[in-house]
Amino acid sequence: MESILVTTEPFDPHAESAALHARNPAVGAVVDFIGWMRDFNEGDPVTAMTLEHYPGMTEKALQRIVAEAESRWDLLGVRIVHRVGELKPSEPIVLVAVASAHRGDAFRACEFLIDYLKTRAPFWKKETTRDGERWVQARHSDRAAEARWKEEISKDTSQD
Amino acid sequence: MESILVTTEPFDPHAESAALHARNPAVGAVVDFIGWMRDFNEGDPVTAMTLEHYPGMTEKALQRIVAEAESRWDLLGVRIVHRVGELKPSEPIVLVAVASAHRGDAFRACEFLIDYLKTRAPFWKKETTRDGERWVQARHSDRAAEARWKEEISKDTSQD
Amino acid sequence: MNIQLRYFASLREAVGRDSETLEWEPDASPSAADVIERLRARGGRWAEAFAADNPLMCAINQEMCDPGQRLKEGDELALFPPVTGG
Amino acid sequence: MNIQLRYFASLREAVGRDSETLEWEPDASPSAADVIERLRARGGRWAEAFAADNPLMCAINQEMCDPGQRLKEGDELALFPPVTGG
Repeated sequence: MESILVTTEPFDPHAESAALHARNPAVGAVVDFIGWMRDFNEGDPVTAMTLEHYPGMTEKALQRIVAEAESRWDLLGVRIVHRVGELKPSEPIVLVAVASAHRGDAFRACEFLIDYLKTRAPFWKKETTRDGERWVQARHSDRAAEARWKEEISKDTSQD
Repeated sequence: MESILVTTEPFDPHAESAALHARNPAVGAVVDFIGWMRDFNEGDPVTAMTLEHYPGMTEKALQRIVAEAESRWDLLGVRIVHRVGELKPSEPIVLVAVASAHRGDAFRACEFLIDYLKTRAPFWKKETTRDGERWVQARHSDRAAEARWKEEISKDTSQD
Repeated sequence: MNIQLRYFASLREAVGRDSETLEWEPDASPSAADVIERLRARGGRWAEAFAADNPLMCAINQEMCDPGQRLKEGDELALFPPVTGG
Repeated sequence: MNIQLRYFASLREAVGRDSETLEWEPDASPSAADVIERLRARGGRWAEAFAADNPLMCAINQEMCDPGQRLKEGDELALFPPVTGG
């Protein structure tokens, strides 16, 4: 199984996470992040969403992020699935599943991966409300979440 | 669905997490921690495990931990399932699933819940190796993980 | 007064029982530590199970407690090694 | 020299196309910012799409880049708004 999948088809995040564990009985901890499409955003009901991406670059960007996580923590497996194209409310948008022997590494790596994906991987969301379509704006909190990891990296380095 | 289940029967952590999301289309983020039984511990192959607990206190301790998490973060749902009795390798021991509108709260609460469960909920593991049965020893890293949250609590308080 | 005692996991195996009722002088309010001290004084497997360097946790009426916490008539005191669930 | 341009998401809609080939003076090595400046100079919807207060990201050959990074013959420069996946 490749660790990264970008797909126009609906996917089952739970089956993906189960597969990650099933291949390795040394796995003691799995942390999943599942991003679900909400039926509400910025105060408005949302009835549909279209996810655009940059084919080619998307896969490269995700592979780079996974390689970075694997170099920082002891991981036994990573699976990222990201939906593109048209979605309906309550469908999964993204799964980031991380398997490790112990839980600390799995938690750190999973949150790092989704924080970086949110700011470094070329996906764009457009949502449909009763007033028509609109592009979702980038959130400052996502930038702040990414910046946090950079501070941690420079801390790690200065402690070496 | 009660948010806490202690069970002697095998359970499907993925179905439990899916159910948590399915009840609420406002859920944007789910973070799952799944603890799996490993086939190896402290350098020895492990063929079976028995989980003892303190019926009554177990449920109370978990409810208290969940209430604490719900008071600290904005959560839309929590599900904890913990296996007791006899287990085989590659079976799930515990699921902690947390649903929220956004991911930061879900990550924080999920890790808090499992850190507290590991040090405050009355479960004890006994594993079978080729040399016989042995009780699993508490890990210093689990105490350290719990202590970290206490520091954060006192930080939160001093900033109020 | 009576105190309901419960033992779990390796401690249960070490003392060879999972529960007992302990009689205590009336009108006393012993702490969990006082009870442990008396159990240790039984000697033999009890002295070993409650040796000072054996890490131990306790709960009164199913709530984790400090060893200094005091008991009253009918309380349930549970004694057990550090927990290892999850 | 030729530069392959790609536009995504709201920027693609604003300029009304998803790609084009931009000719540049031979032997020059313009930065991504130089290219953006020339696109802005087209005026109209281009001036609006590339207005200085419009946050923009860029990638050269499918790697995120700083606006100061320089291009060479045949490079692919992608321009897009801040990403919002996940």
